[in-house]
Amino acid sequence: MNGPHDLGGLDGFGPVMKEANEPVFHYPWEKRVFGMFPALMALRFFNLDELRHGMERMSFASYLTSSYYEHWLHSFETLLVEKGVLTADELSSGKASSPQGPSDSMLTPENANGLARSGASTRIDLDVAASFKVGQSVLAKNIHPMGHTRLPRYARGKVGEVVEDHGVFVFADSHGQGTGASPQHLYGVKFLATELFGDDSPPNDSVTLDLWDDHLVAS
Amino acid sequence: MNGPHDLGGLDGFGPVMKEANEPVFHYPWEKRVFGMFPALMALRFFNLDELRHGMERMSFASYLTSSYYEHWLHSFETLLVEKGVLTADELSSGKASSPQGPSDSMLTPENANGLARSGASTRIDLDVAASFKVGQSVLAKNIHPMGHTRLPRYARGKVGEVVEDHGVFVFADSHGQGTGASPQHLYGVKFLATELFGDDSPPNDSVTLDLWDDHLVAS
Amino acid sequence: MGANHRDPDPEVVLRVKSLEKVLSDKGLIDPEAIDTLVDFYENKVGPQNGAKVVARAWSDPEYKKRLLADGTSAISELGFSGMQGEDMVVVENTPKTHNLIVCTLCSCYPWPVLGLPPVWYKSPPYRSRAVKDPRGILSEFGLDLSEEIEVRVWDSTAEVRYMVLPERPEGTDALSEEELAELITRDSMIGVERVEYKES
Amino acid sequence: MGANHRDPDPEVVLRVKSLEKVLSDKGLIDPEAIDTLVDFYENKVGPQNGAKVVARAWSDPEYKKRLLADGTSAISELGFSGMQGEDMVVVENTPKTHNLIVCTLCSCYPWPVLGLPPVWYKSPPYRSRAVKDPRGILSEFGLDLSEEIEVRVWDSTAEVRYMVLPERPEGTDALSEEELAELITRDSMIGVERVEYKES
Repeated sequence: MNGPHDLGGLDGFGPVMKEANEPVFHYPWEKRVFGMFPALMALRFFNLDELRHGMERMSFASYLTSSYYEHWLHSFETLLVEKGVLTADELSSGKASSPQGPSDSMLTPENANGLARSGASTRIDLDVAASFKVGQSVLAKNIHPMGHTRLPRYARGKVGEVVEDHGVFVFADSHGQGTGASPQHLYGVKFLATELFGDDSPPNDSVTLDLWDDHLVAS
Repeated sequence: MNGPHDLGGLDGFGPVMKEANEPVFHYPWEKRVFGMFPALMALRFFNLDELRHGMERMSFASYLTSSYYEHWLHSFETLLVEKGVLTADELSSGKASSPQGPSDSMLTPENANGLARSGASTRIDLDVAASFKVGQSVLAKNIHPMGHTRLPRYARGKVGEVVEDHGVFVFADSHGQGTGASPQHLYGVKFLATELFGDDSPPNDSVTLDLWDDHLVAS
Repeated sequence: MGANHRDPDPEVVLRVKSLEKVLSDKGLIDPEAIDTLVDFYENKVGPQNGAKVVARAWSDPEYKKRLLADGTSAISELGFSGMQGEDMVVVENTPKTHNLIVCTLCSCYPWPVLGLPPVWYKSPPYRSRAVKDPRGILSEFGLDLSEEIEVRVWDSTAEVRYMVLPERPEGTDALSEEELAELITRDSMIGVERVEYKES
Repeated sequence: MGANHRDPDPEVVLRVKSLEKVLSDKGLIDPEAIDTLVDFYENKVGPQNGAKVVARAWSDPEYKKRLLADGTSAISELGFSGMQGEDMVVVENTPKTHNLIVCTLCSCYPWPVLGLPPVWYKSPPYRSRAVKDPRGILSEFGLDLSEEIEVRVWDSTAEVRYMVLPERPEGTDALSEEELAELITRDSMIGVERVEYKES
C-alpha cells in the first residue's frame, strides 16, 4: 500500500538528528517490546512481512508522530487480535481470560540466544528458474497493491539494471498478505539517480534496490 | 516539493467523513482567518502561490493533524514574518511595535465585496506561443523541485494527451518561489488511469490535470 | 471530521487574535472588511448559485452550449463571478461519462458557484483516493457505477476551477427552472452524487 | 529525536505491560526469555562486531575477497550470524565509489554486525532523503564528496542486509588488527562517515 511507511524521496522532514552517545534503548518499555519480537516470531502466529504490514497500516499521523518501538507495539497488538490469539478486552484489562500453562513453542531463556544467533532466513532452497540475468535491463512495474509490497513508489515505472541475483526467496508481497510464499528470485537492481529523480541528479549516482521477479518486466 | 500536501494516490487515510448539515464555518476563529485571506491578497506582500507553498512547508505531522484554516494561519504567519511585514515577537505578544494609520492598499468594507466579485485571475493577455496542441501526446517530466510545483508525484513520468489549451497563465511553479511570472500556456492533460496506477485500473477511466508548458515534453 | 465537534484549540484562537490585532494596529487590515467578507461567503454565496446555473442549462439548450463552451462567461451571465472562480470549466455528466472534481494538492473549489468547500473535500481521505480509486469514493457516497460508464476525474490545480453539470433526472419535464434548481445539490456539482427526483 | 528525551508516555508503558502480562498468562511468552534477549542485544552485539570484520578485511586480503564474494559466510567465520543478518552483502568504499545504506520502507539493518539501529536511521528525515539527496545527508554528517565520486545508495528491503566496508585510512600500516578495529565506527559501516586516523 502507498502508506505512511513509503518515505523514499519525500521532502520536508528536516535534518537528520543524531544523538550523541545514544543508548541501545531509551526506556525500559522499549526493551520489553524489543524482546517480544523474537518471542512472537518463535510462536509463528504471524510472519515478519505481516508484522511489517501491521506497521504500514497505522494512520499517517500516528506513524509519523510515534517512535519506532511504538510501531512494533501497534503491529503486535493488531495482529494478535486479528489472528485470534488475544482479544481487545484482554489487552485493555491486562488480564488473560483463560490463563494457561507454557506452550510448547514458547521461547525459553535457554533457547532465546540460539534463535538470535541462527535467525530465520527467508531464502528457500528450491530450483526456481530466474526470469532475469545480471546485466539485463528491467522495468519496475507500476503497481499499487493495497497490501504489503517491497516495491516503493519512487522506483515504480523506472528502468534499472540487474546487478546481482541473490537467489530464491519467499516473496514478501504475498507472504505479507498471508497468501503464500511464492518463492522466486530476488535481484539487486541498480537505478540511476537521474532515472529516479530527474535530470538534475548527479549523473553517476544510483540507488540499488532488491526486487523480486514479480516486480519486474524485461525492458 | 514532495511535501505533505501531495496526497494523490496515497492509501491509508480511511473513508471520506461527511458531516450532515455542515456549517460554512465551524468556529468563530475560522471566520477571521478566512476573511484575512482576501485582505492579505489585496496588500500584495505575497502571492497566492507563495501562500500555497507556505502550507506545503508545514511538517508532515502538523499538516496532517491540523485543520484547513490552521494551514492558512500557519502560512500567513510564516510569510508575513519572512517578508518582514511582522516580527515573531509581535505575533507572540499580539502587539504591533509601531502602530500606524490605515495603509492605502488596505481592503476596506466598501471595496471588500468588489474584490470578492472580481477576483484576480492569473490569466495573462500575452501572445506566447503554445508548445503543444490539443490531441498531442505529452510526457509529464520527472521533476522533483524543492519549491512549489503543480505537477503532483502521481503524474510524473506519465504519458497523457492534451485535451484543452486554457490559454496563457502565470506559471505557478516560478511564481510560488517569487522568481517571476514566466507566462506560458496551461493545458488540460488527460491521463488514463491504467497509465497512472497500473493495469488493474478500469480501462476507460482517466484523470485530467492542468499542467503548463514547462511540465511537459512531446511524447 | 471529528475535529470539528471539539472545542476550539485555545492556542489557535490566541494566534488568530494576535495576528488580526497586529495587522490591524499596523493599518494593514480593517476588521470590518473581514466581517463583510465573512457575511458574503456565509450568506450570499453557495451552491444555490451553481444550482441556478445547472437549472438554466437544463432548461435552455442554447445556454447549455455556451456554458460548456465558455463556463466563465456563461456563469457570469447569471451574475456569478469572482475570487476562486475567475476561470471556470463546466464538464457534463452523461449516461456514458461521469465526472468527478478533486484538488489533490490543496482544495481548489469554485467559490462563486458552490461557495466554500466542505471539510471532507479538503481532507486527506478524499484528496488521496479520488484520483486512484474514484469508484470507491463514489460507492461510499452511494453511487455504484457500472464498468461501462467512463469515470473522468478532474484534478483541479487552481488556475481553472471545475464544476460538474449533472444529468437531469427523469420525470422533471414539467418542472420550472426554479423548481429544478431546488433539486440540485452541492455534491452533484462536485460529481459525488446524482440529482434525484421523486414525483410527489 | 526530541521524543527520546521526554518522560515515557504512560499510556504506552501501560499497553506494553498489559500485552506482556496477557501473553505470559497465556503461556505464550516467558518474560525471562525477553530479559535474555535484551541483554544479548544491549551488551553482546554491536558495532564492535562489524569493526572486527572490517579490521580483518583490511589486514587479510584473502579474507577481504571472501567477504566481498560471500558476506554471510565470511562474517560467520568470525562468529557473527543470526537474526536480521541471515543474508549479508558487504559493499566496498573506494576512492571512486562511496556506498550508503538505508531502508526507506522500514529500518532494515544488519543486527549481527552492527547491533540495533540508532533512532536517526529509523526516522523519516534519513529514510526520506537518503535515496534522493544522499550527498545532502553526507554533508550533514560532515562528508562533502566531490562530483567525481560515484555515490551508490543501497535501499535495503529486508531479505538481504548490507554493510559498508569503509576505506582504510592513510598512515595505519603499522597498526594491528585490534588497533584498527578501535578506529572503526558504526556510522562508517552505514556509509555516513569515513574512518579517520590521526597519528598521535
